[in-house]
Amino acid sequence: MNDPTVHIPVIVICTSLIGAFLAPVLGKYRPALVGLMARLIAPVNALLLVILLRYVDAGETFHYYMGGWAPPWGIALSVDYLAIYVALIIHLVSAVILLYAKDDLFGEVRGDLHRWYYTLFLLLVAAMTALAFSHDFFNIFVFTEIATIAACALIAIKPKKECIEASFKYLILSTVGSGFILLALALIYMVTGHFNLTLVAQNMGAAAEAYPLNIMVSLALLIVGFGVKSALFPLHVWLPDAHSSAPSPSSAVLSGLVVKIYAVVLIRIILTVFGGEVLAAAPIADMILIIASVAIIAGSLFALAQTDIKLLLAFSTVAQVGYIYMGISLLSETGTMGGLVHIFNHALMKTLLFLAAGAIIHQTGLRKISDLDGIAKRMPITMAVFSVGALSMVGIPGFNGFISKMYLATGAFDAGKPVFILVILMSSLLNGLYYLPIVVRAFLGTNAEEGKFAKDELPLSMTFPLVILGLACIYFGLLPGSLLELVRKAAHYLIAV
Amino acid sequence: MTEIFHVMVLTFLIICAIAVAYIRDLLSAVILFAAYSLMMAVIWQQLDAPDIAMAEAAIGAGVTTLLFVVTISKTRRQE
Amino acid sequence: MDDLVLQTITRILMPFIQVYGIFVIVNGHLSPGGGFAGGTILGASVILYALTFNVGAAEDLYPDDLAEAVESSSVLIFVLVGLFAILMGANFLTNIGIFPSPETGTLFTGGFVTPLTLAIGVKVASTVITLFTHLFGEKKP
Amino acid sequence: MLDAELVKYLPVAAVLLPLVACIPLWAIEQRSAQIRDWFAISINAISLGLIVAMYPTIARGGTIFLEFPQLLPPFGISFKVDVVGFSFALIAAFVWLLCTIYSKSYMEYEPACNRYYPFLLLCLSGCLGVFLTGDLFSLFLFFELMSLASYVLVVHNQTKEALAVGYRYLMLTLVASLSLLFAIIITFEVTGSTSLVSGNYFPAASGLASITFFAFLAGFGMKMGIVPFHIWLPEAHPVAPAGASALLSGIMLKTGAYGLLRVIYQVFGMETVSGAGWQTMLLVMAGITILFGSALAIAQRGLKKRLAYSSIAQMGYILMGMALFNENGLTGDVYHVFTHALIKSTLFLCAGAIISATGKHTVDEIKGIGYRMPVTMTCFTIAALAMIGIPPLNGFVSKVFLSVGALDAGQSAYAVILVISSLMNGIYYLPIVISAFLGGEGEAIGPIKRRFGLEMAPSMMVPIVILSVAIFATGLMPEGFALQLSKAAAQLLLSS
Repeated sequence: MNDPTVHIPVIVICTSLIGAFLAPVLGKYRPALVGLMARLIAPVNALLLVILLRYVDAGETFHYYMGGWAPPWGIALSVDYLAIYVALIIHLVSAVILLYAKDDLFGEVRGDLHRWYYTLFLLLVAAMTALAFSHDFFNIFVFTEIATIAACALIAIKPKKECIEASFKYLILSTVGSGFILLALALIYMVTGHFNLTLVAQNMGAAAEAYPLNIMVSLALLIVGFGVKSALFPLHVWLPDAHSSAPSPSSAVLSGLVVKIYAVVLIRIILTVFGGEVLAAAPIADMILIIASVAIIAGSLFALAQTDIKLLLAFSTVAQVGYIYMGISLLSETGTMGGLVHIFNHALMKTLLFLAAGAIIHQTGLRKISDLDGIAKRMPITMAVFSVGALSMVGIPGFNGFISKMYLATGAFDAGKPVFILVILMSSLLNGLYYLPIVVRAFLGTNAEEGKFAKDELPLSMTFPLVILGLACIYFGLLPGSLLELVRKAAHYLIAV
Repeated sequence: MTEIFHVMVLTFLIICAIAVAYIRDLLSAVILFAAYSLMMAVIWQQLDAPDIAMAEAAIGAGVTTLLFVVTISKTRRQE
Repeated sequence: MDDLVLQTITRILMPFIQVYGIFVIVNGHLSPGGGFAGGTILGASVILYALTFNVGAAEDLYPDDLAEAVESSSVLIFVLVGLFAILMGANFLTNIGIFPSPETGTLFTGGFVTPLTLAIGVKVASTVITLFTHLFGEKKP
Repeated sequence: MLDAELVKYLPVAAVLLPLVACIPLWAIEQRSAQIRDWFAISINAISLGLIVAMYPTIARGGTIFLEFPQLLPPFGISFKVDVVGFSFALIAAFVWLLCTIYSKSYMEYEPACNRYYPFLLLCLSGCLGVFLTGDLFSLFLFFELMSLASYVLVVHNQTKEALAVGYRYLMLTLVASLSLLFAIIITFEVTGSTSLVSGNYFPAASGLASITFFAFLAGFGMKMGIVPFHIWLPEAHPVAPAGASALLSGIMLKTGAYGLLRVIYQVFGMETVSGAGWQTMLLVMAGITILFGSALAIAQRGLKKRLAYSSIAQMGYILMGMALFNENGLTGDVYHVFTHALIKSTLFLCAGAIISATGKHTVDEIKGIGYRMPVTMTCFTIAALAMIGIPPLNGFVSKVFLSVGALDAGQSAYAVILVISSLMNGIYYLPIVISAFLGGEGEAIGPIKRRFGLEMAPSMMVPIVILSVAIFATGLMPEGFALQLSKAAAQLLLSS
């Protein structure tokens, strides 16, 4: 335990936390420094996680005990590939979002609230990271709550009526979800006597034998609770309003990261804690698979009907969350890989699209898709990057979205359920139906008032993150080797149980 | 003897809880809620959880009630 | 509420309430209580003050700037205490062997527990007060 | 003679050069239109040169193979050139070069040239990629690149009509590529690899196999424009600028044919295809496509639209040739790829020249054009006669091989269909020619736009003339270069 790298998970959480609570004080006296600090923390943490990645032994999950107390008494963090992978995504993507936020915030959030914005953002990042590493039910609950409240506040910080309303809706529904989760945890604790995931998993077999109803009810409660938070299809009602009305960096982080963390936590709990016996007793995986398919198709269909660009992107998130659930509930290695790799790919693509949409709104104030005819003449780089994101979403080979779709499709075949390939292809088509017209309109559409769009590009601090994301989409579309290696290890961890 | 006490406290707790849900006058509901919290604190104490009892008494019966009262004074008294 | 009786009694009571709150906080590791309960009691004393005098007086007693600083720094103290253990080569928040814990029977036997509960108590008290004053005084956030 | 190691990199270079050249092209075109044109043309020429440089290896019966497994796992990208791919790539690059030269002057009066050339190069890259790759997945990748880039060419004029047509094209392309992806994934899962080598067959016919086959058929058939999937074709080809229409009809349709050839012969194998009754189905589809395309072509008044419907009929020939499963049929099939590429691009380029000089779009309006634009109409006439199948021209050769193939296969009905179709070709091509030369002296047309004192700019005329000469040349030398390649390709496919 003398190796200092073992502390990295805690340090990563703590630095974000420290940053979060330094921000309001620092922001009061040195407002310029707050943003700088926030923009430094995320990449440094990402770097730390990369170092950690090199030290984690393959296949072996190692646990970090808070205060040196072993599980029945202490709180444990689990350091495995899945956790590091997810944490890495969180920090990399939020680093890019924070870069973008520097100038965008001035248009959307009142100046004296900027420091609080960074507080909330870093708090959210800390909570998400902690969720990724938590190996303890109660900690999961606590950080779920922190993340939820921080996310709500990130929406409500924009002084607009619909933001408050959307945030309120989100808050109420997630609180209901939290209630479900808490109840589920109580039930699990009741029959197993533990909160630590490993110990619960060990006692699960006996508990399921003695109190099958208890376990099933808690499983159902967990699915509903985390389903609400991760916007699994019929429980997604809060998402479109919340994600579309929030300030653009918030939309990006909410759609790109937050919903997926809950999905990962749920999946980790279902697969590693409840395990094979419980899954065999009830068709949980098949059920989630079907719900996810419905989510994919329905989300896309809803998106098709939208006229507001951010609403469209938000509905598309509903569909994309379905991909993640689908991939992992296929229970085949390639399928799980597909689901996991889609977490990363979707984080890149959706962040990119939301930031690009935010850039358009920032620069022109236009939100309706029909108003965007010929916008590419005005903002060529933004729209070029947007097109990369859109093509990636559709699943054009050469862009990263294709990789996840391909793995999902092969996973569906491996699992002996080729029907779901059709669902994936169907949704690709629907994605094409609603993403490509935007791109076509932007580049080829002619506006009634010619010359309305003089070339008017964004400041560099906003263009740069967009371009980075666009290049990342192409890079991971062409050379996903290292990413897939990591994802394969993470998938092994989930499937091994 | 303690049995009877437990039954009494629990009965009162349930009555309070139902009454809070049914009563139209919000201020009365808040006061009933405070009573509910006090009962709850007693129960915590009886369940050998004195620190929870203390927190419940201070927060449930004290601060939360106050915040509710303030909210009512800012809005309406009737549901 | 300009009631002389109330105001006088509040003046007399406040120190006692606060001492009790501090007692609960500091004794958190020995007896029932701790940062959360004690903090609430501490906060309640100021709320009482605000109710009997007026909110403005409470705000003067406990200004917003101070609240911000206290709330931020109390979390920072918590985290830094945890990180201190890492610096000393043990796990996050390790107590035994890192922080001095005198012989049993004296008050400060908890190692870092006392400073942590103090931080929690101050944070909770501050939060309770600001919640109340913001809600009651309807100040801009 | 090139070093063997160097030869390995030729296909990659030929495919990637146009792709990479888009970036300098984009930089150049901000400055000078003149340099832009020449740059695009020279890139095309280099690509053609790189393909020609593969000829010695191919002529020895060798294949060129190179793979990049680290790209896009689990499939990887691979390049493999055999005589089939080489033949297709050669004709594609050749016609592409001529069309790019043609575009130089043609596009002078069109908007947004700066968009036209990069996408033309992207399309070329995708198209050559389809022909030169060694596995289904890489093929799919480049197929997708070509389809998306060609969308931009289709909607080039940005008119309402073009955008509406383009939308339909885009969506059908998406459907096609998704069904291809579906088929490729199943092929990968069933056979364990997607590489296009002989013997890597899909196991004998089953429910899954037929689903896969139909998915392939839908995907490639959509691109080819065979009948149930043709709906986008007659709309999309005419709205594009002439140079692009010529390529769309002359070359890009062949990517579908190429894919289908590979699928039939190297993924499923002849036994499976004929055993499951798909051969009969393909033949019936081909017959319907030929008759349907020809019949609708007769009904068209628009010049380019008539040419587009004629393309559908010609793709029917190619589908028929590949479904006959014998050497003569297959030779005719590959030879018809050459033939049709030359003829159809000549026709479209001539049509483009007429339209740009006179502004007339329909067949009836161009009576007597032969007096105003003699060179154009002569070339048009040669191509039309070749299409009908008049003996010394190359269209005759492919029809002979196809008919003999049909008879060899015992499908004499299809030989009859070929004859009927030739007759119908005559019905819709000859009136144009006759009225052009005998329908008066073109009073109705009014004065045409002359450039450099000629009926069209020299850089437009030269490609048309070269193409017409090529039509003659391939027809006059029955044992010529094209036929040898076709025969070798047919033998290779049949032996796999």
